[in-house]
Amino acid sequence: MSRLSSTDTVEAGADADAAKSGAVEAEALLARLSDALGDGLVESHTDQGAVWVRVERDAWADLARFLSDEEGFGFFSFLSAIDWMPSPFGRDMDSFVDNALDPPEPKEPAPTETGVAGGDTRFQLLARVNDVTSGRSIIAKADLPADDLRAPSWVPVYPGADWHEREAWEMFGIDFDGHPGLRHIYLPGEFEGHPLRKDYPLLARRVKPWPGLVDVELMPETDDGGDATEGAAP
Amino acid sequence: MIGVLSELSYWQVTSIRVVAGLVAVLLVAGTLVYAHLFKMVSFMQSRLGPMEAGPYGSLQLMAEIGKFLQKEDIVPRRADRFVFKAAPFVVLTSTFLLLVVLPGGPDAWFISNDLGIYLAMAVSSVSVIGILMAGWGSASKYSLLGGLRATGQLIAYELPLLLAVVGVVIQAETMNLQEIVLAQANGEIFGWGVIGNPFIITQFAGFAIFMIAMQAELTQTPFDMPVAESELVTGYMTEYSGLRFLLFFIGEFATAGVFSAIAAVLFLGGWYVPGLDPADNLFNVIGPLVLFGKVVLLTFLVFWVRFTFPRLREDQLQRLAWKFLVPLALANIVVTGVLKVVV
Amino acid sequence: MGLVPGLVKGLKVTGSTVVRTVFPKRGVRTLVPAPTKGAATVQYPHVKEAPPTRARGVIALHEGNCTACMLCARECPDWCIYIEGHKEKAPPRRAGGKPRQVNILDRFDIDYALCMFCGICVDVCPFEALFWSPEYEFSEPRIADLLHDMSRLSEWMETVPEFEDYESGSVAKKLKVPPT
Amino acid sequence: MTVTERQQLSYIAAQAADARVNLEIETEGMTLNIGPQHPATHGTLRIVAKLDGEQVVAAEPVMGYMHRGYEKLAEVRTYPQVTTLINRIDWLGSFANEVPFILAAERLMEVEAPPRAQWIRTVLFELSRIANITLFLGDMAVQVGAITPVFFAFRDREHVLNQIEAATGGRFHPNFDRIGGLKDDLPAGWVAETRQAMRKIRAFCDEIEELVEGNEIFQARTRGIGVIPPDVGLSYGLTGANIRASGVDWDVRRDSPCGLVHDQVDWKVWTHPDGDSFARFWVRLQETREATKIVDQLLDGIPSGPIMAKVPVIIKVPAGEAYVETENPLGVMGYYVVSKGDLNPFRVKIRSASFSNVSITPWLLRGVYVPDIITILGSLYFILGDIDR
Repeated sequence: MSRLSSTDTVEAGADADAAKSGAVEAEALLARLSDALGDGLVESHTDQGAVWVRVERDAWADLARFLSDEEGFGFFSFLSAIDWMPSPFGRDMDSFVDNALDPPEPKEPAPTETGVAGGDTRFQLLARVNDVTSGRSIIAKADLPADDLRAPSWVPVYPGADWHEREAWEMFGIDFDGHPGLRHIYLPGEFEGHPLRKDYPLLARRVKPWPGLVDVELMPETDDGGDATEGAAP
Repeated sequence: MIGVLSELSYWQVTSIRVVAGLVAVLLVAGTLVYAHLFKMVSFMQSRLGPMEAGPYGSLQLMAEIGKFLQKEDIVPRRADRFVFKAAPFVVLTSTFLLLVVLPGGPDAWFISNDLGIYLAMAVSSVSVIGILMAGWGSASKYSLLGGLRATGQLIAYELPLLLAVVGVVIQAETMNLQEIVLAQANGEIFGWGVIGNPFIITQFAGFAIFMIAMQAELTQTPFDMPVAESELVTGYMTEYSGLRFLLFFIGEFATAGVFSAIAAVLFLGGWYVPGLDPADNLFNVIGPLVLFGKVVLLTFLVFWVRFTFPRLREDQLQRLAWKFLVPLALANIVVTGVLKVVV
Repeated sequence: MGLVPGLVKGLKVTGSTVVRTVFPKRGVRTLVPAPTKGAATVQYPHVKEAPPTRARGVIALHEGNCTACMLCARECPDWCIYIEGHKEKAPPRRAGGKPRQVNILDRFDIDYALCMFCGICVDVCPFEALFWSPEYEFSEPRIADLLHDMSRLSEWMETVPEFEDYESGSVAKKLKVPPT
Repeated sequence: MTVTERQQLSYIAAQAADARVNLEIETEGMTLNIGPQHPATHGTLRIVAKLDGEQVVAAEPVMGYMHRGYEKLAEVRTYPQVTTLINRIDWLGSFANEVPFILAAERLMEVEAPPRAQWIRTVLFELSRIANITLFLGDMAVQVGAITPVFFAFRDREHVLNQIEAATGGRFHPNFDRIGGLKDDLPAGWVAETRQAMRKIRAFCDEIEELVEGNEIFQARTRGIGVIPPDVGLSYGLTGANIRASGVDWDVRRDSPCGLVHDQVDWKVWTHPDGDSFARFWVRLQETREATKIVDQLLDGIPSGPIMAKVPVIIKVPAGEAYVETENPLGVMGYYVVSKGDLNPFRVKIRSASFSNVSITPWLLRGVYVPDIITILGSLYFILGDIDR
């Protein structure tokens, strides 16, 4: 039970207790996981009852099997991926010219930073499963080397992963070994590229210049707009 | 009517008959479309229906016809052109032929045939051929499924329809529809003859079976699998547009009208209203109107059911016909026959 | 299944709806049919339902308040607001003061073909220049005509309603009544 | 590469073998293409069904006709701009789409909406559930062939939509939720009108119960059709009423409440042991009733106070990751938000309910009849925007 905070002190105490027992439970789960996977478990993180684990790619399928068969995480929530490379295009709002006709030089990529539970590579698998009887959930991550984007499939364990893996294959270009048929799910069959990768340009933002560019004057101070905008009606 | 018409020449009689037939089918169909499809159903669904064309939308059907006539008559490329184009006319023909035996008054009829109801039942099956032609000729999977479903369904429900009529025929001792009306007008229920003997009372099981089978013959919900619009788009009509779709559309309501008229004749006393002498010449004038009133009443039931119930599945429909309606109709015949002999 | 089969209950529901639709009146005039009153629908071009005060129908522009600050154009998720302006010297407010520099709005177009009616522009406007109007009849036969300019946007100012009161228990500051 | 190619080929071969499954009479299969433009697929879902007579031997949904790429679009929009986008995911209950995203952003920013905002949020959340499911109750009847109930659904959903519009300004796309609270407070008289609307919705539920649920034909069409065992449903990621109809007593509103005040009112999670199409309809009908009760109780207790917490005008969400899910009308909807401390989210993974709910269809549709395809799809209840995103 993870509520953000509460003004009610009694409830806050109860919440803290619940959070503590949740944390103990999470530690126990992590211990069992590390027993089962050994070196496969790279890193873990708990925050407000939520549990993140990062495993080796080779332990990805074992993780699913362990969670499903041993721990009772029967509910498959989602599977996706994250491209941790900072977008070379930003929010596409800083160009002064028509991006489509005169594409700007990609900016120097900012250093890649990964989120909770760490990460070493650009692409990271992301999945979440639940145990609906006890209300536990776990978010799993696995690093994928950029030159060999493949991972064992979860379909034999969680059949619901089928479409999610097709989506990840289509959007990120990740191959899933053991998947019954990686075909396009959203995009037309002849589509080229992997749209959710950060270096895939969003055309809608590049075919016309940002209308917010035309500067008349500086943006007004938000707290007291009177100074910068003397011309405004009172 | 024949008595009056005998003084006229052949072509005059023919043209009067043609006009009367067209009026009887199209006007009735138009009224049913307006009263039931446009208005009654709208009220059932808390809305008003068409309101713009004519007062209270009464000319909406004219507007619809104008719209359909303007539309392109599309034939799918791989369709069997002749079969595809002929199908709606076959369906409509069966409707018109049904009308032939219907009496509208003591003298107002097209033909008075001693095999009247037999002819009607036989002719009503012709529409199956038209529907199968439409389903096959369209070269569309939806149409084919719809056509096949329709064939299976219509054939299955011919039987209870026919068997339900047998009870009436036994009781009236005739197959002539005119004489069935007279039998009801002059009959009496176990010696009580104030309202004659409308067979709905003594043949209620037959009436119920007839109405259910009629609902299926008309492919109205809950038996509308052939046109099941949430499964097969519109079944055998899927590929039709323009005039030919209009023919199917009119045909649907005209057939509803004519079948209800047959039901009215068989079970509700046709053109007769209790309290008057059935030989009264007045019935030649009000008879058709009385019949029409009964038709509206029966079609109201048909459309009330149509717009209230969900649709059965094909196998459930067949099960209902063969395992419930047919045995019930046979039992009804037996009971009627026994009572006829005993009483 | 109770005593009454579900089929009959279903017929009762639709049948009673017919009665309620055709005879909505109560009391002595129960039997006067009035389907136009009983139906849930209204005959749109003849009868118009009034949208609620807050309805986001169309965005109206109070031209005098706009300083061409570009905030709305920047915050618009669809990039559908186009603003152009220039600076001009205006006479000083007080006699003897320095001439002020003011922004003159040259162009304020909203492309309603792109607009998602999210209301972010109205929210971020710091000068009370943009308002929601419940007006909804501004469709055009051609999609290009949906680019409405300053004068059209200003016309809609007349349809902007007064702000309504809040529900009890609210401590939210009541927003200002729009000018005009 | 070769492995996947071979797998693809074997997959296709397996499907072809399935199509010839009826070896006894050696009939030739027929492929029926249902959709993408078909009266029964509300939206543009296409089902490629291989038929043997009227029996389905293999069915494969094909989607993407409405894919809008929200996960990509969200990466170039600021947090307030994203809410207007995600309104369009499940367009029938759109306020409910905003809530989990806003809650995820709030968790990252470590702010909490004031109580009044939370209560009003919950009221609107439940109202959008009612607006969504009332349409299902009518639509399900259309799927099995009854036309009238859907008009009742449209008629009575109108009362709820009017309330949503009166409060938020938008009938379908409220865009009312803000990080730290709500855009505006409720207008005067809204609470009383909403109570009235809830009464009408309860009357509507009674009507549907008599017109559809109690109808013998409807029961014959839906009972025993499309049975989902609970463990299969869970492993496919089914949520919401679909899984509760299989007897799984799991409701995020009750089991892991976060940011909404469902724990403050007295209500019940409905389940049904059968797991068939009828059970899914029944559970949703009960849920609509229950939602009206929740709304009524919440309206009684809306606390007084501000509706916005103190948040900066320019919202920059601190770096971090958060996953928040809520029990939306269609099932569990969650947002995995990755922030890097910018104006815009770095990555938003949208776990939409319908996508997972529909993913069971190839398993579920095998062996059913053509009319049952429609019944099952109708009872699973998806919104195309929620599948395609």
